[in-house]
Amino acid sequence: GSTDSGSSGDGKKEYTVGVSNLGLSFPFPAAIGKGIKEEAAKLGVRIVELDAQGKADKQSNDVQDLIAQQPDGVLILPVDSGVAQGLADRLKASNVPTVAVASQVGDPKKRQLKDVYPGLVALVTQDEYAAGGKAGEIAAGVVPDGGKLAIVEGAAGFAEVVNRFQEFPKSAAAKGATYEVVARQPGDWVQDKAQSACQNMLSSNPGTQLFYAQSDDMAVGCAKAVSAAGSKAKIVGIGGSKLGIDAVKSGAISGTVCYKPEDLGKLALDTLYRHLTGEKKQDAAFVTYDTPAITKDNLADCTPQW
Amino acid sequence: MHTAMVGPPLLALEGLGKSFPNGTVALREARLTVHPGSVHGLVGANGAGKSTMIKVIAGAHPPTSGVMRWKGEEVVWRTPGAARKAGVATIMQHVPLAPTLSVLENVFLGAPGPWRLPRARRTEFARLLDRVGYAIDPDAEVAGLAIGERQMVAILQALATGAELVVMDEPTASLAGSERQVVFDVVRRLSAQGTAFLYVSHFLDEVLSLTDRITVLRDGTVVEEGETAGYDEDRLVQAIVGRDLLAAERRGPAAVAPDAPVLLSVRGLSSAAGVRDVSFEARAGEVIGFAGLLGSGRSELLHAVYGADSRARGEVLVDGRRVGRTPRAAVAAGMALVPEDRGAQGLVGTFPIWQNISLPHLPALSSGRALPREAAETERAERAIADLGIVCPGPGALPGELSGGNAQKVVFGKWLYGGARVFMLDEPTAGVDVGAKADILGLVRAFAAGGGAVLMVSSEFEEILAVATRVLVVREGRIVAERAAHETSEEELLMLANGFGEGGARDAA
Amino acid sequence: MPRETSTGRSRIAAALRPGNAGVVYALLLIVAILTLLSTQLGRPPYLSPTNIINILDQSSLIAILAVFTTVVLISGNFDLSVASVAAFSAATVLSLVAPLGLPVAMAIALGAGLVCGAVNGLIVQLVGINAFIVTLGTMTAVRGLVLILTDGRTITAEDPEAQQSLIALQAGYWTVPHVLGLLGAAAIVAGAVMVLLARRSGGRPVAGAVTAAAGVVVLVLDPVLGFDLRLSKPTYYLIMIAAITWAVLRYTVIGRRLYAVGANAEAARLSGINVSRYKIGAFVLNGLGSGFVGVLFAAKLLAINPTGLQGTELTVLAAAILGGTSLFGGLGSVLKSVVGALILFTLDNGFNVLNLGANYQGVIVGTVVVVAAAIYTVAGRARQVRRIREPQSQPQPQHPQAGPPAEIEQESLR
Amino acid sequence: MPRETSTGRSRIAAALRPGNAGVVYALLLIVAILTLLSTQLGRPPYLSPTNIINILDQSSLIAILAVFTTVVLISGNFDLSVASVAAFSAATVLSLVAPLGLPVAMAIALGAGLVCGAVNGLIVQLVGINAFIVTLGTMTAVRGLVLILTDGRTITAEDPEAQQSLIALQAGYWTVPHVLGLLGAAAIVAGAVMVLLARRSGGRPVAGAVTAAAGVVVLVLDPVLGFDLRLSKPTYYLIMIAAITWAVLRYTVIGRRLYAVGANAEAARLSGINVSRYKIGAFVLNGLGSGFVGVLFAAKLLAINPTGLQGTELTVLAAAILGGTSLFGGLGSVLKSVVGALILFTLDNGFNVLNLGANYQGVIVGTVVVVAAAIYTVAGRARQVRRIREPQSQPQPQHPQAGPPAEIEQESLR
Ligand SMILES: Nc1ncnc2c1ncn2[C@@H]1O[C@H](COP(=O)(O)OP(=O)(O)OP(=O)(O)O)[C@@H](O)[C@H]1O
Ligand SMILES: Nc1ncnc2c1ncn2[C@@H]1O[C@H](COP(=O)(O)OP(=O)(O)OP(=O)(O)O)[C@@H](O)[C@H]1O
Ligand SMILES: [Mg+2]
Ligand SMILES: [Mg+2]
Repeated sequence: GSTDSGSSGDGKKEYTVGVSNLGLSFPFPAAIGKGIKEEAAKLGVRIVELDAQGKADKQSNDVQDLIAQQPDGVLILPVDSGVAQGLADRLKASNVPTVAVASQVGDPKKRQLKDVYPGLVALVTQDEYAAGGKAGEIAAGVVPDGGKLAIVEGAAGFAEVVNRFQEFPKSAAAKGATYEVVARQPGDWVQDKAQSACQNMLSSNPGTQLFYAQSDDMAVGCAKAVSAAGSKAKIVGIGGSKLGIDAVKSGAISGTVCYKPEDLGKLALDTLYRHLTGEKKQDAAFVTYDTPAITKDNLADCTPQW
Repeated sequence: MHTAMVGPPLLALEGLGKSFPNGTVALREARLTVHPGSVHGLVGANGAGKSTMIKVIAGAHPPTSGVMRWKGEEVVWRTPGAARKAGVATIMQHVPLAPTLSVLENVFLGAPGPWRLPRARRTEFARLLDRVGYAIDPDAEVAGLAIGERQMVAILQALATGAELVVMDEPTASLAGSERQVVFDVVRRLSAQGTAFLYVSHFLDEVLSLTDRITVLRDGTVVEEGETAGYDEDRLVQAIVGRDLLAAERRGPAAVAPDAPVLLSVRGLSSAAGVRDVSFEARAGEVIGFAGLLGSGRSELLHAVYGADSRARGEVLVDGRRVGRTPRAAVAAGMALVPEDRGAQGLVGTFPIWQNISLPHLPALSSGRALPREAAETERAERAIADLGIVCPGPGALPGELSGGNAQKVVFGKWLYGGARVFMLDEPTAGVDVGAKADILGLVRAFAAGGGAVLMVSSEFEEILAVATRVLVVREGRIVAERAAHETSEEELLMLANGFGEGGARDAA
Repeated sequence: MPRETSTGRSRIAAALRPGNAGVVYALLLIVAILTLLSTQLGRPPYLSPTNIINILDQSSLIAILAVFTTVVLISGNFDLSVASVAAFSAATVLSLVAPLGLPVAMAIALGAGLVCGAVNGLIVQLVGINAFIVTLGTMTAVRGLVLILTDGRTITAEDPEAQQSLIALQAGYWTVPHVLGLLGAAAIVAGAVMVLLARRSGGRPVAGAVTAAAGVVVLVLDPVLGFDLRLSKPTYYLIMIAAITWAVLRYTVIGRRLYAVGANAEAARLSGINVSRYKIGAFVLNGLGSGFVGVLFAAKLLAINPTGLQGTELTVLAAAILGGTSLFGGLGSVLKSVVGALILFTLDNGFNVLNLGANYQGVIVGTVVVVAAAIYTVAGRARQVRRIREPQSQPQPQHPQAGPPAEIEQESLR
Repeated sequence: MPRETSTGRSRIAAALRPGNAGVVYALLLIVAILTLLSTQLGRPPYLSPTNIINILDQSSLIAILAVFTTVVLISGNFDLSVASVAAFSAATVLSLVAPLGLPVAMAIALGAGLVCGAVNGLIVQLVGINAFIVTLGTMTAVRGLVLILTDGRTITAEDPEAQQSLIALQAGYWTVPHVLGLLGAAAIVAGAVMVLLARRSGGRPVAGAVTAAAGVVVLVLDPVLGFDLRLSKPTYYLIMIAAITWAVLRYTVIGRRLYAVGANAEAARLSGINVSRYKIGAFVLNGLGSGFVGVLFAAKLLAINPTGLQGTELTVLAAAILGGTSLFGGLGSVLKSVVGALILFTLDNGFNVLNLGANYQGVIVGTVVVVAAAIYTVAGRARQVRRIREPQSQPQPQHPQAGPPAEIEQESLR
């Protein structure tokens, strides 16, 4: 880290923290960025926030530009776990303390979520696997006898597509509901495509009882298709976005899992800040927060943050 | 130089047939024999099949039947490259050049070898220009050249390959006097050195003075073949079109009544393109010829008058009313422009003939000026086809399916029936056969006689003198002289156009 | 001569040739294959009314964009900014609908689209910059505006009343009862008009009489068959927009001139056509159309996020070009572009119905697109060689290597 | 006559005109503004060596793609598939490097790129389908292959040895010591060659002598200034590729023919050029180049996810078109395309250095792209006004009997 960033009046050092955000035009990371900035204002930390626009190669360039600016620490929201590994190495080589936010660094196939990539101060994230499990629990609650399940996946190629599904059937089964997956089709994370996909899956599998959409946006789109087709199928989403919570409230979808990106951002910056000030030095720590399952019954537990 | 050659022919075509996939039979049982070192003329009306025959020779079209012998051996050229390699260089009628490359690059487009060698090519180019007696900037981009200059570049390209047979399809159609002379000199000089030429032209005087033998095509078949010495212009015309025309073409222009109303007046017209302070008037019934050299600005002048050059300043009045500075206003005021480059400026390549012809006056052929009546359009096209003798499969043909001269007639046909009164014709007879040329000149006279005014640019001063009542000489964007047609001569116009005043002194421009 | 230009019969025959209607055949082929596969695999019938209604509904918005993009392509330009503009107007309408009410919000959103189109058109036409780079720039810039407007968040229409008004715009189905009856009546009227017109221009009123007779037959059949047409609202919008645009392009002076402007702007200009007006007009129309589609998207989703619709511009262009529209202007048909869009959505729908793995969809879509284009390029060649063009020495080659229809002298190449 | 056509001087002057070098001026302007702003705002110095090295490094891979895409555009075609192909070859090399070792894996990855390019070229040229739709199809299909290859997950090079070999390919900097010395020596050699050539062709050896003399001066200065050039490896790759491609296009017959094929395929064909060979060749080269860039990406990121590089094709095209390459073929310069890429990355880097809010970047990038294009379109236009021959251009009549032969006054044309 550098020491050339000025000191404020009371002698406290003013830290400069670089944030390499995976994409500020995507609501979830944008909300994390918002949380970071709010916390930074409170802590008196200067933020340099770069937008990778969802491109791994741009993130690599951004990190290079950040290193050139010699910040005291970096928060990185990886576009891609594999690529982020190289970036973390580079940051480490430049002696910049780094906290990974929202997704894992290092190949998820090889590395457990909680086995944080060495060299990072910490990984601060929600547990995608656990969230998938929570969704499974909701499902078991609304379609307890099991039955035909259709999955609306995110865009092919995203790690979440796998992660958010992995625990779903297990935790549903643990509650006594076993599902037969009749269809898995991509909704590309967007409402519109998910609506079409659900429409089409319904017309080919009219008996579908449950849709698991891997994001709230897609769940909402799916709900429209379901109601338009006059089907009785239930829908479970994941994410806890405003759209999703509203849909739970209105009964369009049965439940969702509450992610809190702003809190996540705050938590991430705090973690880094305390490491920098020496208040709590950490090494490869796994920091997470609770993502509760939300249904009509406990709506109050989730204030949507994105 | 009119010595007939003996020995085996350089190129011989026998029983040549070519039909296009749309059913048009362009050539049937055609034959041709070109001897080494001779200049062979190929003539025929528009659509007779001359260009088709040339494309077959050049390897650009496969023939449907017949044999081709090159130096006595039967050959089949599947690509233009094969013909080039064998020693045949062809100048196509439609001057295909690469517009984004320089003149130099175009001239040596097909040159072999691994390097561009700009320096060596430059000296070679200079030598070529020297040999030919023409000057052009080797670095000029071809897209910026006037059509005549492009024609010269194509000629240079063909000559640069050092071919044994040079095939020229209407090389002089868009050239003015001096360039035309350059072409003649080249043909004469090179044929004296042993290069053979196959020469296609609608200028029969050229054909008669340049060639040793002549082949006449009509409707895709050879109707006559013989020594040039055995022909005179009348006989040749007879052979080509089967009727006598010369009398009509040579007829002098009718005089204009002095009290005829002024139809068009142009005052102080200047443009960024180089037109400088041009003023003139045209009365009803007048045909004004614009004489000048290639690049003197005649086209720019017409464009400025027509409002096609938006940066032109000055006044244009039709019937005493000011005309707005757009082609749209000009068309509305009764002006018509037949531009010089029919492919780029005259015709919409994706439209059939009938849609091209109706384009300028479409509202008039439409119900409520909004819904085109296709029957009326087709009818108009059929009328144009009949009036102008356009050789084509029907009004549904695309411009690309027409021979060069017939395409030109379609451009002309666009303006015939729309009630235009001021006709501006930029090289209207370029590439048009003798018969049709007479028809077009007749039309020009008819326009005038019907109370219209005609401004006609032509590089053929003879043609100007044949129809114009008055001649304006253009040089460097100005009008430098005015003559009554019956008081001047081709020689005088040439002098004036070259910047020599009456006394032979150079005008101070 | 083999070509008959203006009789109705030969024109219908011409329209049905593979070279002309290739994209339709490609669609039919795809549908046939999917129907077969879904039967084979024991899935529910592919050609069920519900599924057809779904496909039409799903493709309608993109197809509307494709219609307007086709107009721009015909005019000889290019527009990459449609998706950004649609997202922008969606964001606009969603932010304004609660305070201002739908009509005003919608007017502003449409206005925003129109302004974007006008900016494109003015820069392209008056400054003379290549449309590709201009619209790439405005695509980025307008997307930036969306980001500013949304501040990185999803915008939703929260007010229930506003939501209801938006939903009314888009959701639900209209049923046209007794379609056959209506069609029959329309045919009778059209036939009568044709007979009248033919009389006036002195032609034979055969075609009109036939049309009217067919109308009577259909009308009589209606009570027997009683076929009702139930389609989603966006499908009706699409049908209306496509039909009107098609008719304008096909039957009016404006349409003819648009084609002329796109095929050879200089020749059009010298024929007295105001080229700038048509070229800019096409952009403005496209902007307006994108704005409308944006509003429909907003109404459909009731939410838009800053990346909404990103990448759609390529889908739209693909639809238009699959439909045979030339990238070099002067050639194209809006109806075929609609069919192009249908092909793309039929594939997506087919994957969903057959439950094909996501990983394999890309390869199949790509291959089908190329093969579909190949089929009718090759089928069309047989006819195109009849329309061989003489190589033209134009300073600005207008059709340097345009798609299927501008094949120059291919015959002699092979 | 004011115009000396063949001296180096006027050619350099011509190359420096805004109409010609506009994109370079646009870049300089952007850099100047960014430097000023970063000083004003008290940010780290913009023109620091590190930052310059970074910008070059960051743009190099896209710039390499832009070089090859320019070749395709010059040949009169269009390629949207580059990013997919690069991702495909990156995935290939990453999956194969551990079992097979870098050389073999890299060869296969390059081969994959080449095959993709060849498929594009063959379909476009031999089937005759529009390049836009073909490469849109292959873009989708190849992306699908990437998905299948990666099974929807990120691929990483795990084996440390394999990682090291990949890193060696890409990471790190090469320092060229005493650049001035090298440049000087090169200039002396070049000068000597030029003198020899000029002698042989009978010209004046002035240019050569001047070059050599300049070389001596620079060589002498070197020990005093001692300037070392330290650039990242990809930057050197870019410099090499761009220089070679430029030289081939500029100095060889292959280059001229490529331009001719793109400008007017028919004219090229009639001149005996094998048009298909050049058009397909350009695609193949582009495929190979994309493959190479894919390998470099793999080496840089050591991982590729299935959506990696998505959307890059538009950036690459934007770079080429910003550099003045025509979409209609026959026009373009690879060096200017590189500058176009530099503009785009300079902006990105500038935003990072200035810490400009993400919301405003899109609007600025879009505007800058359009304005940059506008500046030099308008500047280029200014030189195309006069068409008519001017008085001073009268040459000596060579054929008095025919009047003074024509010659065009070039100065007034531009
Ligand atoms: N590509 C083509 N497709 C169909 N028909 C064609 C094609 N090219 C030429 N034709 C037809 O072949 C006939 C001969 O045309 P050609 O170009 O050889 O005439 P030409 O003698 O050169 O005429 P001109 O003096 O006008 O140049 C014409 O009827 C023309 O319409
Ligand atoms: N688009 C253009 N860009 C640059 N220069 C041009 C362009 N078009 C023509 N020129 C140049 O302008 C000059 C004048 O051509 P113009 O067509 O005005 O001649 P003209 O007097 O009409 O003669 P002609 O009709 O016989 O060609 C030519 O020398 C040509 O080099
Ligand atoms: Mg001809
Ligand atoms: Mg002219």
